[in-house]
Amino acid sequence: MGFPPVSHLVLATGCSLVLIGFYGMLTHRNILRIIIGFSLIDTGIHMILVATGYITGGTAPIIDEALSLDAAATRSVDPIPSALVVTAIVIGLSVTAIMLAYAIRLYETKQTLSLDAFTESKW
Amino acid sequence: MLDLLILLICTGILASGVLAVCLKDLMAAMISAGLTSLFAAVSYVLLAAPDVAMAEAAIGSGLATFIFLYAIRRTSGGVSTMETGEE
Amino acid sequence: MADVIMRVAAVLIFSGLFAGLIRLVLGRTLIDRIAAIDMLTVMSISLITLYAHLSGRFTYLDVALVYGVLSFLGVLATARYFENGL
Amino acid sequence: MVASLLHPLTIFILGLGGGFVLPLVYRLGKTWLKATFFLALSGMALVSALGLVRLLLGGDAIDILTAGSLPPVSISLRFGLWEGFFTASVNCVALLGALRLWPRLSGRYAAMLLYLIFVMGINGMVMTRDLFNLFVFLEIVSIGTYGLLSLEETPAALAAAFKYIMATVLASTFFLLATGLLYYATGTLNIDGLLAQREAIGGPIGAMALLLLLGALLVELKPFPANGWGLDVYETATDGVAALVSVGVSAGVFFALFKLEPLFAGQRNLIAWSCGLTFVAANLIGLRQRLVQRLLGYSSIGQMALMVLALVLLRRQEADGVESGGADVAFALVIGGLFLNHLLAKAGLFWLAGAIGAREWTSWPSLAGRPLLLLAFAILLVAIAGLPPFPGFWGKWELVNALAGSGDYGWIVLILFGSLCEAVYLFRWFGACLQAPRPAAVPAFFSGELPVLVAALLLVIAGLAAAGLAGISSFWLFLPLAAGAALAVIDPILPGQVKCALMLALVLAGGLFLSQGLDGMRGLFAALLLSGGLVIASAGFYRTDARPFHHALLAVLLLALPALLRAETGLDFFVTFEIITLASYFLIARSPAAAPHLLPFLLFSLAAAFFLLTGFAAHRAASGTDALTALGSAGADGALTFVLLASGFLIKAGALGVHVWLPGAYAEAEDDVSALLSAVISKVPIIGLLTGAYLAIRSQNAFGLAHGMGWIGLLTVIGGAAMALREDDVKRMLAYSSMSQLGYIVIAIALMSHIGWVTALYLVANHLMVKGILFLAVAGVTLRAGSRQFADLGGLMRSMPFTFVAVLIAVIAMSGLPPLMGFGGKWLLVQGMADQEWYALAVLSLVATGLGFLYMIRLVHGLFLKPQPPNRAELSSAGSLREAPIALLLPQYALAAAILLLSFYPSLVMEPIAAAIDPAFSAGLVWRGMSLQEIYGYWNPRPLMIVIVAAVMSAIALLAMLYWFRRKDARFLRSTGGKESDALSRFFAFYEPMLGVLVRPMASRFWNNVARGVEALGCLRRVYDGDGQTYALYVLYYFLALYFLGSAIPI
Amino acid sequence: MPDSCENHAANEPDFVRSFLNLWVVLFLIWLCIASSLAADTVVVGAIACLVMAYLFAGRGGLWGRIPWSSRRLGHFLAYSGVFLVEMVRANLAMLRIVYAPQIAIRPGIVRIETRLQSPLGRLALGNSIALTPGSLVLDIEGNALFLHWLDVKTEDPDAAAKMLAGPFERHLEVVFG
Amino acid sequence: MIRRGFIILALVLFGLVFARLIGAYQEQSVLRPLAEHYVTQGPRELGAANVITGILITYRGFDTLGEVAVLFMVAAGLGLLLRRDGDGPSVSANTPLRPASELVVTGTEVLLPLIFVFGAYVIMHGHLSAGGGFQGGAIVASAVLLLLVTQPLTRLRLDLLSITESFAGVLFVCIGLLGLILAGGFLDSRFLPQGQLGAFFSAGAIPIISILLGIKVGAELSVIIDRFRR
Amino acid sequence: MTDIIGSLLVLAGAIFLFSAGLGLIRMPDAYTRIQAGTKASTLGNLLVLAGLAVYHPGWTFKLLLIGYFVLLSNPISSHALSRAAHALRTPFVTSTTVDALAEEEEKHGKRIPS
Repeated sequence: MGFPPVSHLVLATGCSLVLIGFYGMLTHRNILRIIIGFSLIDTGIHMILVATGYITGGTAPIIDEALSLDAAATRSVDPIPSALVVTAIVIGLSVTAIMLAYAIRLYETKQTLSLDAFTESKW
Repeated sequence: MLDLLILLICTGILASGVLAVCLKDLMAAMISAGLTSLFAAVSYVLLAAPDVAMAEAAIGSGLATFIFLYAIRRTSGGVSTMETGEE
Repeated sequence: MADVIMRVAAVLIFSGLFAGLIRLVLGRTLIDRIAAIDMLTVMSISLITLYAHLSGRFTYLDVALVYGVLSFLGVLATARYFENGL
Repeated sequence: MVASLLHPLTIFILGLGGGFVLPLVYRLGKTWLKATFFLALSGMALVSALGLVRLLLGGDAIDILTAGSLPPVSISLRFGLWEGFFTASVNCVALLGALRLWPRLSGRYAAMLLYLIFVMGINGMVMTRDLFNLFVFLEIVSIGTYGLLSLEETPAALAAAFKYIMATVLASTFFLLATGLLYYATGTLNIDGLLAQREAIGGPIGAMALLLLLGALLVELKPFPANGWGLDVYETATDGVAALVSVGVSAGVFFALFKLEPLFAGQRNLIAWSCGLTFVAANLIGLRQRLVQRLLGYSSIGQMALMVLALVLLRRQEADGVESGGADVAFALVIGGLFLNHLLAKAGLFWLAGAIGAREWTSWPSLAGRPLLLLAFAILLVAIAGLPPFPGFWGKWELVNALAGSGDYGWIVLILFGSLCEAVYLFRWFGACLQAPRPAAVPAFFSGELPVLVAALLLVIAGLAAAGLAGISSFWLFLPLAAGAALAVIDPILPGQVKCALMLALVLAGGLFLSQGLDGMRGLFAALLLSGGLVIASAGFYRTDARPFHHALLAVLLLALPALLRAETGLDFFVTFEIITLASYFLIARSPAAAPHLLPFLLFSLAAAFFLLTGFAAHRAASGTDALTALGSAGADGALTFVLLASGFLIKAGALGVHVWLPGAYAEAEDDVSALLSAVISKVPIIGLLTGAYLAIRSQNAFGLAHGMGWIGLLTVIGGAAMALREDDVKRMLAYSSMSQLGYIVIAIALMSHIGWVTALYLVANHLMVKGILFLAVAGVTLRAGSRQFADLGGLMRSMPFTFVAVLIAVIAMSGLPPLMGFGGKWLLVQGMADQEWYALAVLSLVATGLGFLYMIRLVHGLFLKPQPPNRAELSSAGSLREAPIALLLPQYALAAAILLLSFYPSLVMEPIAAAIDPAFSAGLVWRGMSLQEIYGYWNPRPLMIVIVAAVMSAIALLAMLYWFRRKDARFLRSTGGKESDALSRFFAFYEPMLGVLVRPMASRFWNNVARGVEALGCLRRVYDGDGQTYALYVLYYFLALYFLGSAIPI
Repeated sequence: MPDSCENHAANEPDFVRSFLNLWVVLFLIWLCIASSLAADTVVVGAIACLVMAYLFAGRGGLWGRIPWSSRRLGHFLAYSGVFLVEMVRANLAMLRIVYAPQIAIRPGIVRIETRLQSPLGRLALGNSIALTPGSLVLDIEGNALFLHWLDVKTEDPDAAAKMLAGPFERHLEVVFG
Repeated sequence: MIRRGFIILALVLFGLVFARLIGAYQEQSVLRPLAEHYVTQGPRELGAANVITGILITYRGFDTLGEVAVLFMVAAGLGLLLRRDGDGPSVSANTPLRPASELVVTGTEVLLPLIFVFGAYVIMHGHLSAGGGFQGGAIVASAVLLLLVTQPLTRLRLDLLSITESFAGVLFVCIGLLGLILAGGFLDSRFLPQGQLGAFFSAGAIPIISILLGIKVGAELSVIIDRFRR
Repeated sequence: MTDIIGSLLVLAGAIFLFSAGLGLIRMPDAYTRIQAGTKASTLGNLLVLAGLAVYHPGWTFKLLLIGYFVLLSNPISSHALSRAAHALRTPFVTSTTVDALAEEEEKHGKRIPS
């Protein structure tokens, strides 16, 4: 159909998502929105990684009736990025959780979520 | 067929990603971010990474979004901030 | 023959998804968006099962189930949030 | 079984298992919790330390395989020498830090668990050989940090933590992306595998991955300007956590960079520039910082940048194949030394800052009541400033040497400049703490003090160990420190005079031991300085108070003199030189009045030291050896070395222009210390000049330089004399006089002839005795009359006759009037200059001699002859105005006796001097001028007469002219209009307008402006606007800059 | 695991029945999920479901009130049939509305009463109503169901109940009580 | 405004960077040697049909251990951060929660066991089909979340959960050590028989580790969620 | 033959899914959209699953489970959502005739008439 290979699309989307995340993280002053930006960046990075592991026409590296052990070498996608991303997703959640906890604590201290209120230490 | 699917999903991802950044309402932005993850999970299935897809769906879009929800609830003083009518 | 029909079906589902996306973007109210999301996830379940069929992999169905759980949970949680139940 | 328990894998099992078990143990009870926590921590420390020991004893590096597969397939870890070193040191510090943090940790098992796993994470970062595993450990460390940062609950701390999270999450995101892309580009995640196919990592994706990886690691190390987030955390976090971030996290990330560095071979310049910028910027900005923890943050950032800079520069040299002997040892010393130094000293300082509790260093309480803590504080500061004998010093020494070896003098300048700035703010802080009126209220001993003290102790031990590695020729060089430490230990329990006696005995014994086998010039100096030093130091008996640490420092100072003379290599020399500097610094610092002058003293001393450092490095680079004797055989390329060394020594000798530190330091020290400094310690740079000046003799082209040095000496003579003349404070006058007299010695050395050097040594002996007498006499006067101002003094001849006689002898000897010693010196000097045909110099030096007369007359007149000022009458009537104590008089008379003896039997000093000088000139390569025998045997009046006449004429002409132009000067009228109405006072007032032009504080003003300018550069700190988003933007731009600069492809 | 505070239900007489019912349901679900009849899968699944059933059986007694009988099964099947038919009808109706050039509907919220008492029955009813012609449960309070009706035909509660809930209520009453 | 300009510039520059990345990226058509080793040898060596689970639990088990530690730390760190010590404004005090509608509660009660069973399935079949400890644990945690959403007054037994996660963690480390003692190295799962590829009892200790992982992750995520509740 | 049946079922499902999307766009207010989305997508989904079950008899049980899940969860979620919408007072389309719930709530004083 003249489309670029599928992983290209996902890669490009991932990159764009990272950019969108950057934009959100840099422009919004609301801490929670900043965290949203970070989670978008995270998702984008995961997409990029998964895309780089794709093999043209590949299928999941799970041996069952549909994929015999012998066919696996030629038909399956690269399992390593998948494994990495699973780990990275969990870590991403952890970081998000910590950031949100900080957001809550910050809110409790000053009853606001705007970063403008949190620039005490400087120089 | 696959590329068409992916194209659509990618559109979805981008659309919800942009929404997550642009929407005025915090709640809506957060939900859009969750949706982004959810779409990303579909794209992982399409890229033959079901394990990642499950993890992303359950953790990235699921739990993360809910934690967000609680965080928003805890930071807006119990009053729902989102607008109910026209944006 | 079956293939062609499947293709048509797929295109239809895309269109449906696309419609959902439009509603998502247009929004109007948050509830509309969430309704759109709800529908989109259900469609995605179909899509995933369809893709499982296309690639002939049984294991992808598990993802569809996870998806179902999550979409349910998501809508429920946001709904509860709105009615001040969290 | 025991062996397998000590396997490095145990560290992880202890860390993780301990962490997992803690919630269970928590239910058992608090005691169990504490026991488990400390057991796990100390177990980790023990395992890594024993592993390190095993490796040091020659064991093989341990490869830890997981999952029973070989590395590319599964994750592997390595415990080699470097890993062992890093983990052992980090774990030890972590253990200490846990003690410090205990009040915060106790009862919160969550915090303990975070701490434990955090420490394990650092170990993992150090040991792992898998890139993604590194990422996981990085995240463990990060999340541990995030969690621990919440221990401090102020809004500022939480906000800072959030900024920190934003930046580090960005960095680790990029790290993840880079990992994935590297895998895509290479097909492996194993670090060894990546290093092996380093060349093959090409293409846009590979290059991008490398740059992102590099950026992520560098950002974690907080590069300028993308480091505001780190600073905020340092500023606001609990001290224990800030220490962990500064020390632990940085150590882990640094080691990751260390491991991966070969991957970035193409970007070494980029890294070097970034780190150089960071180092300088951090230290510059630190100059304006008042908050202690933030200050330490700046220092911390600077230190990490320096380490990376050193790493990259050394690796680049390695790659270029630059020849440098023992490169491995040097590399180990630089990296290991700098690292350990930073680790212990920074952690210790953070802990101390937390224990003291004052946020700004300007409001620090005095630690005077806590001598042990004060000692630890001093040790930590000195260590961070990179001074011996601490590991950082050896690292810096080797680094500068290596850089000189490859001709990277630009980097040397940058590093030393940064270090100087760092020293400024650190010692300013120390000074403030010394001067603070309020004593410290330091809380619990257990949590605050112990870790700090242990850190200081470890620093000392590590420093000594590093000294051996650095190739110091003999550990006897540390005898002074040992003696000082011994005295310091018994310091609190003994009365002052007993300590004084003990110190003298110790110095005598140690000095005799150290000066064993010294011959020639060194022997002479040793005899002269030791005996002079002992005599003057014995004046300390006149003080009956305890004088905490005074005697210990004095012992260090005096014993360091023979040690300096024993030095065989540049390193030895430099180390002892620095020890002398530091000991003098702390001695001066003991006097509260010296506070404003401490910093200039240290600053100029350090600047001098850095010149020397570079000089010695240049010497080693040029001649391939570090031996001092090789200074004598340097060829024509020795000019640079000579200039550097001479500059250093001239600064230390107080040459005009860089003398601004001298009067304050000499004048405001305690009275007997002033005597010692001026009489004895001021000879140290002279020793240096004599040692270094061989160079100029051996290389023909350095003669011009020597001539220049002569002029500098002359200007110093005149300037010193003029300022002395104008000075109203007796001690300051003597200090300027010292400067002026040293100028003569410099001229004499600059002659580079036999006669010149003989003169120099002769003047040294003369000046030693004279200044000893004068300062001690003034000490007596101050003691009795309670003032040092000429305006308050006078008429003391009657009440202090013995002092008057001693002063008279000294003044005559100094002024160069026959028949005492000074005459011979001046005579020889003029003769030498005439020989070199330096007539202008000769003329001017005679003019200066005239100036000298004037201030000396003023001294005698102002103290003893002029009538007592009326407002002081009650002193004498109260009977307190009497002769100085015998303890002060005795040394004066000992010195006076020596003057008399040597004046009437000059051969007693001349002959040994000639014998000592002869070998230096016996080779006869350069042989200008006459030998001493010739001078005595051969009278050559004509040129001398010409010189003298010309001098007198020109002096008169000059004075007349100056008087004509400046007679209406306001100061003239003001100063004569008042209280001093006797004839001599009016006589001096007459000279005021003439000399005023000479003595305007131009130099001070110049240096003040320099200081202000440097400090103004600190406005760079405006980049830190406290906004987390801005910091995130900086981080992004940092990545972009790295990417576009690194990938050599234009945008 | 997610034990709520009220985990003292093990003493209730209802518990065993509830537990068994739940176990059967869960085991069936397990078999569906695993889609395998291999001995080890079945055995492990049975054990796992035992654990789950134990954990959940004590919660609220939801599962205890379902006695098994053929009559109920019959009605259940009938209900299923009605439900499927109604669902398809509802969707066709929906198609008509959606594809109509002009959407002419009169939506509204009406109130109906239900006779069903068991939670499961009410749940089934609610779900059925949601999926069948033009209605959606907005809220439930006691026996009152508030329905959003796409095209309000009557505002009388009884008539509305007959139209909307009637087809299901009959069967569900028998099945769940 | 200047700031916005800088932000846009940064984005444009990053856009360039990513554009180069996309431009240079080539979809692969064959596996690299390491990946091929995993795909072809992994199932044979470990007996795990799902290569990714094999990698996650055995080959890169050390990562997984670290990751579990991360979650563990987050749970602990949230305990520090979000202590409910009463000071500070408590939100729950002034706004009573609206209970969920009866239908939702019943529906949840019906679905909960189902989701739990599904979670258990995903955890236990990690070596056979997509999923594994993490995913299953997350599903279990989702179920817990569902419970909390619909019945907000539920109190989780946090002490029990934390003991559970600790035990699971300790057991995980112990199994890793068993691998060290009985098989090739730390975290080697091959000290139990490998069994038939694709059978339920296969792949050595992988299912056991997977179960521990699932329990641990589920418990940890539940704790994390609970910390965020008011 | 089976695959034709299967694909036809899938096609039918797809049509419903599409109309769900269309309904989501065309319907006038949130409540009607929720209705359209829920009903059509549930049925569409079930049909797709059924079609695939025809294709792959071995998958039937799992597909059945998914269907069961969707059937159970979708109405509940739409119910919860519409309840929330009502709680938020999401506006109705103007043609709305009656709001019994609001009346009821006003009666109990839970809701201030808007």
